[in-house]
Amino acid sequence: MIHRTRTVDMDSEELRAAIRDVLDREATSERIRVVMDESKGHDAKLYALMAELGWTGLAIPEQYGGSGATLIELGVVLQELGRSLVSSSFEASVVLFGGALLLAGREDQRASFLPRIANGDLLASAALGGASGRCEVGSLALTVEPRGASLSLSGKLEYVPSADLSELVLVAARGPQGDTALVLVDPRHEAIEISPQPVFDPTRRFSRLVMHDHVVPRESMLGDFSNGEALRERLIELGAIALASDSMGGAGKVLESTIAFMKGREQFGRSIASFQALKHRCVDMMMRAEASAVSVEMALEAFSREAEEAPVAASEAKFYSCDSYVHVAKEGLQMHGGVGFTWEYDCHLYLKRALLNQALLGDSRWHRDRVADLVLGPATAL
Amino acid sequence: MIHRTRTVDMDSEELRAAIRDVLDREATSERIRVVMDESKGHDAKLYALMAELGWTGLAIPEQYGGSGATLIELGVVLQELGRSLVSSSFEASVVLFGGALLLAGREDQRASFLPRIANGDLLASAALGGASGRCEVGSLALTVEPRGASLSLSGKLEYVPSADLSELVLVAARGPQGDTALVLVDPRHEAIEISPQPVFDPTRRFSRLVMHDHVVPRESMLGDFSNGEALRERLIELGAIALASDSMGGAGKVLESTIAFMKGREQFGRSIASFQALKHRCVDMMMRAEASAVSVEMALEAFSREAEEAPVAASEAKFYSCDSYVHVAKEGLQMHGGVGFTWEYDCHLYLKRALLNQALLGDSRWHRDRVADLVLGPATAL
Amino acid sequence: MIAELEALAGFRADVREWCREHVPADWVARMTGASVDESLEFQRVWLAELREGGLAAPHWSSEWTGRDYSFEEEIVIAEEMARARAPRLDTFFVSLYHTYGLLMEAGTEAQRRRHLPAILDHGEIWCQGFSEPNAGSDLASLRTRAQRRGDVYVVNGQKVWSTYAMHARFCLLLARTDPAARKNRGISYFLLDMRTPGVEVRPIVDLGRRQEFCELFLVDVEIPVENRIGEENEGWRIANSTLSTERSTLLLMPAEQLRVAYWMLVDLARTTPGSGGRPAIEDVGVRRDLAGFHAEIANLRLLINRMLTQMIRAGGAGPESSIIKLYYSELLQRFTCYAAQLGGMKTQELAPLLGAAPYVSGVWEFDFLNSYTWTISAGTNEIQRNIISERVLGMPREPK
Amino acid sequence: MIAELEALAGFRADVREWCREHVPADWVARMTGASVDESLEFQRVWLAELREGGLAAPHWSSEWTGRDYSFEEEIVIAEEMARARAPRLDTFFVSLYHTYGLLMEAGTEAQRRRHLPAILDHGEIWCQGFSEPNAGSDLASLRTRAQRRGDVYVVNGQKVWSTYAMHARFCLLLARTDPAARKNRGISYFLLDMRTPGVEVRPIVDLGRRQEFCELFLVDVEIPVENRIGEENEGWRIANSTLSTERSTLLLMPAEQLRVAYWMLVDLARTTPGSGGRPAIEDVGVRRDLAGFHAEIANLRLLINRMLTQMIRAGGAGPESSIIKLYYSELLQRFTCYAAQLGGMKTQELAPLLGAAPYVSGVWEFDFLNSYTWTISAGTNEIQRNIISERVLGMPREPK
Repeated sequence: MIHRTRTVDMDSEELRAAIRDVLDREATSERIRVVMDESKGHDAKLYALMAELGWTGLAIPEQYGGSGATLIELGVVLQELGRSLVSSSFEASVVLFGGALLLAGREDQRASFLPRIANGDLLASAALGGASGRCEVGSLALTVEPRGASLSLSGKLEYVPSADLSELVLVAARGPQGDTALVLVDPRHEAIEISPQPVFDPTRRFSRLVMHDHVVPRESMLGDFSNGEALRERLIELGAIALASDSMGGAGKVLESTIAFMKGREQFGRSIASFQALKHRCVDMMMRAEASAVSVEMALEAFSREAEEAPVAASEAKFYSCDSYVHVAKEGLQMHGGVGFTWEYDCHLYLKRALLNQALLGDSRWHRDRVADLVLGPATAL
Repeated sequence: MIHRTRTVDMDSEELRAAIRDVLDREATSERIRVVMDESKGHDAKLYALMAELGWTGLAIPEQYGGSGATLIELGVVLQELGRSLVSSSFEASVVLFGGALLLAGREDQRASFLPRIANGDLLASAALGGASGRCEVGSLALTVEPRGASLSLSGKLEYVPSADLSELVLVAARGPQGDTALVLVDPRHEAIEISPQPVFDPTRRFSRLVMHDHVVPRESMLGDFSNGEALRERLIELGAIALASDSMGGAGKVLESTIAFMKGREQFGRSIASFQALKHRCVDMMMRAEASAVSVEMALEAFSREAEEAPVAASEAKFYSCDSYVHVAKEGLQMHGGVGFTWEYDCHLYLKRALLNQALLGDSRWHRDRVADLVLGPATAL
Repeated sequence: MIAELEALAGFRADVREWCREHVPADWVARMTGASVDESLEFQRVWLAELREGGLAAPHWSSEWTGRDYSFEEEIVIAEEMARARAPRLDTFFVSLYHTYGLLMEAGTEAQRRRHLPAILDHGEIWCQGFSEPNAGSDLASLRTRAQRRGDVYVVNGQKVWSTYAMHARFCLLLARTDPAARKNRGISYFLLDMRTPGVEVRPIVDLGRRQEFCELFLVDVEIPVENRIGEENEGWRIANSTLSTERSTLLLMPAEQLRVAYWMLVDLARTTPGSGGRPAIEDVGVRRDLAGFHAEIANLRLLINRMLTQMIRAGGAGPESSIIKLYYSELLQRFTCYAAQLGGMKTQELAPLLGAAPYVSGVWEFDFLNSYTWTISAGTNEIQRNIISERVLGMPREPK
Repeated sequence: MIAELEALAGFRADVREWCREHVPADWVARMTGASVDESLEFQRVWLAELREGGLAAPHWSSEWTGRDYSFEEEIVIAEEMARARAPRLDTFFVSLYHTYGLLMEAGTEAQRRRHLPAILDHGEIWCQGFSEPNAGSDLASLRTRAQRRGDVYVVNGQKVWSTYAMHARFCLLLARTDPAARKNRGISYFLLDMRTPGVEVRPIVDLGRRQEFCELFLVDVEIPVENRIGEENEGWRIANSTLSTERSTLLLMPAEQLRVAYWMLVDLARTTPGSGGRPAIEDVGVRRDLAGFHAEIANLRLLINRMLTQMIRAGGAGPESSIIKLYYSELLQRFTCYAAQLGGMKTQELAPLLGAAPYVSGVWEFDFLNSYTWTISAGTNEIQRNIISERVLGMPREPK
């Protein structure tokens, strides 16, 4: 019998140790490579185990079959998945889709979907951005038009994570008043054209969705037009924090494995880990990883208690942690020397994932601009 | 009898060696410190020698008593003066004032002033910027109004180099049509209020000039209203190249003296120059110094033949060389450790001069924006 | 942020109130450009003020102060002092931290009674005699000799970077008692009375033209045997074990000051014209840089909180304080350099300096230059990186 | 820019005209995503085309090519090839540069006659057998053994990072002939026929999932004594002296390509929405970054010009080529990484790769990843920094 990973009085570090123990066995580099070469790029076997262990339901209230923990614990799972380069729909299904239901789902929506997310049965996703994967509201390339008791959706969605696996996708669409609606659609519906958008990072899958006058019942909406944009913004923050968590986990692992590699690598009669120039650069990597860790922790905590500073904390965690991951992954590859350039070593997988994380859901310029607007007030003339 | 430094067939490196030889004797750290503590901050004795050796007249045509060399040779002098942290009016008198006459002076103006610059008799300056030392034409805080055969000047000039030593200052003023005039004024005239603006760099002197309805004859103008702004821009480029030259010379010296210091400094039983992390940082310093050198050389060359690419080259040399100087001076101070923090060692003098050079005549943002506008075309909406 | 501090809201309010009443509103203006004597006098007055409020040495045990603060309360006091922009007690830094730490850990009862009240009640100033001209970061290679002759040690040698030694009544001195022993084995620790014949102090002029550091010249200086701390040749071990104590809250104040300084930078950006002539704060590039500093300053405080939380819960600081010192010092240096550059020619203007200033005074070029005290002294950042790479990352030492 | 080249305007016009006529306009489109065989075939065709134009090996002496170019003309050819975005002859890189340099400097007349025409006329491909799994940057510690037995050497060992070894007919091999001698003293240089029994080639899949590098496994491979180059145990000296030749113009083409690539980045900035939704090229921060790259790319070319000018005037390259390689590789890496980041999700999309592409193909993420070949291979940049600090800056070696 499998025991759920989390018990009530486990602290974050115990939780982390328990998760890492599982992933060190079940998400080895060999396994990651098998999964990433499959078209779905989703480790269904691991996902089932994660569900069984209660990871998928960790932040879902007990009444919906979850453990009732907070985003902080969920963040630990995300960090560890990032650390092991796991390919799965976890972020799409649990964080984005599950998070949306928790933030704004009606009771009937929660009741029908949350238990299935918790038990790993429902894979779903959310499409929050617009053309070219941009995040500002003006970029939304899907429009929604109320038509009696129905809604008509037209346009396209790009870079929708794990959409090809999903039963449901929550899509952000521009309403007739320039407002925003979040609507549940079935991506497998024949009126929706779905095509893969493969990326350099082989551990991730995205799709483009195109629809023309796709009609869904009005009940498919999450929230309403009045709070749609605010909700979309919260979900972008949530997704940003998830990416920051993934990045932090990945950066920590790159640092560890780079140092381990260096210790075992001899050149000029000594371990290359004894070379001062490299040691100093490793300290810089570590400082960025440490600072990412506290930044992500702060964002998780602020978001989970809906604190006033959550939007700033989310954006800061996103750009700081993602930028740091790119830095650490670049350095890690360089310090591996020749083998770092091979497909066989994982260096490139981390670097590609780092670059993708940085680009997804608002790049670093976008999040810095957002922080500046929130902290300094908008620039009066730009 | 003293021989002029330059002979016709001397190349730049021979010229440099001859200049360095003089400055190594006449502009020692001890001497620089004596001069910088004097209120004028101008080494009159050295200046007289420089005139005697023909440095002040190097780029002045032979008909006006100079040697008829180009800006490229003058650049070598500026680099070496920067290298030795020389405090003098050379840049103001020879480069800016002399340069202005060469670019746009009437024959009578050239004939009366250039020979006196060449023989070191005339100290003068130029005030090209506006409020807070900014360079954009809109910042000019001095206005000029034609009044019959006279011009009336009102307003202020900030950070005018060596103005307290100068017989004449060429000032940039805003004309009634938003155009620009360059006008010669006597800063010692009673209608002009002149006050020192001391800066952190103790090797340089600046003044603020304030005047109200100061009337000068129309003949005091250099060029006219139609070409004033273009001329002002050329002079900013010339000044920028001079600062880039000074920076390049300073950076080279900091690199040399830092390495010399490190070689002699033992810690943990070995010369600190043998520590790999420091060696690698020294290589970075060297690369920036080398790249500054070619960048400055290119700008000097382009400006001297009035090439189309001169404006871009001047601004690129300014920001690249000044940014590099700051980087190199920062690293140099750190690598000196404790003694780098003392007044006695020269590290801080170089760092202060580097920061000043970077701020003078358009900071790095300003010059990067200028390059972007010239290379990419202006941004349509900002 | 630190859960344990939430219960101290009442205490915090008291400290805040005390600061509101006692931190002189005009001290920055008054002390800017002050003479050495004026600064010294001001430090003494401020020490007395803090002592009366029971806030001069919150980390000292109640035996000496009559107050018994918990570690959590110490954190609150440091936070509130920073928030109130209170003057630093930098003249008494060695006295309050190093001397106290040393005497409590390795001193005799008689030494404590002689020196601790003198520090707190009469503002006795101490300095450190550790560094030497040829032993900068490589402290263990120090050469100052202390030779036992009967009841005294006769000391000869030279020390450097001794802060405020010209004002100091006593000095914490490391000297070599066994030249035959391996580098760090033959060193002993002494308390030196600065009035002993043969002690000469020469101030060093620093890059801001201030005189805070000194050189000490010691010629046949006699130190009574009872002024040795611990056993002979045990000085290195004692110095190392006491150096690391009491460091944890020391970074809190500079970190809090950096949060205050952030808004000074924002003000600078509002009042400085940017590249196109409009205020710099409207420049997209500047705004992104300001967003970056906002995040990094938040991270600094979070790193410190993490360390303090761990100390509250588990006790004892690990190598975190080295990491935080590195992070802080480099952030401070980049931050102040950025400000000095952003302000353009205006920040190039020479301005009178402020004694006992926060590490960011708003005289940006000076603040930047001054930031090198953090990256160079007490083990350069290069040494810190060596130490962290070896002790935290477990990377091997370089071959000798 | 280089004064000596101004006189070659006519020659330049001829080369430019040749390129206009012969560089296939559609080669980038045709070769994007091409198979290994297609790429190889295209390389052969392009070599033949260049040979007919007398432009395949401008640095070879007229004895082999029938053309005698001055060094200045070589520079002009490299500049014009870059300007025309001509395909690189990368499959023949070792053949045209290393084998030629080696044979001309240390080979016999018979070896030259056998190999040089075969390279030029029949496109014989060579590879290098220098690196070993446990001797990356520390090449001199190689372990592959060559034991003399009568008229042959018997070779056993393993080599790695051998570019295009799967296509190669011959290999430039370094192997240890005297294991008792000091590291770099007991090494000899061989020409290895890749068809010899015991040679096994296994391609390495690189991070772009291409197969260009190989491992070589050598088991009892016999090399005739006459295929040794130079004296026994002189291999290290020979390798070092031939490695440094012909390097000077090699950086010209990548540097020129970077100038072309600059405008590709500008195009990307024009077509990518920036942070506020308007084209990125209107973003002040992006514009400043573009101004920075413009300056740095100009500096690169100026550094190369300075080196070439010195070579024209004084002959022989100094350590400048190491400095330029360092400057170029790090600029290339920053530049391509910047572009990959600027392009947002669009540049994250997987795109088919281009064989024999310029180092900047416009598939930015791939270009960035590929830039590590410059910072890692042929002596990592860390090794380059060691060398430059010691040979150029005169800093002492580290103690062993």
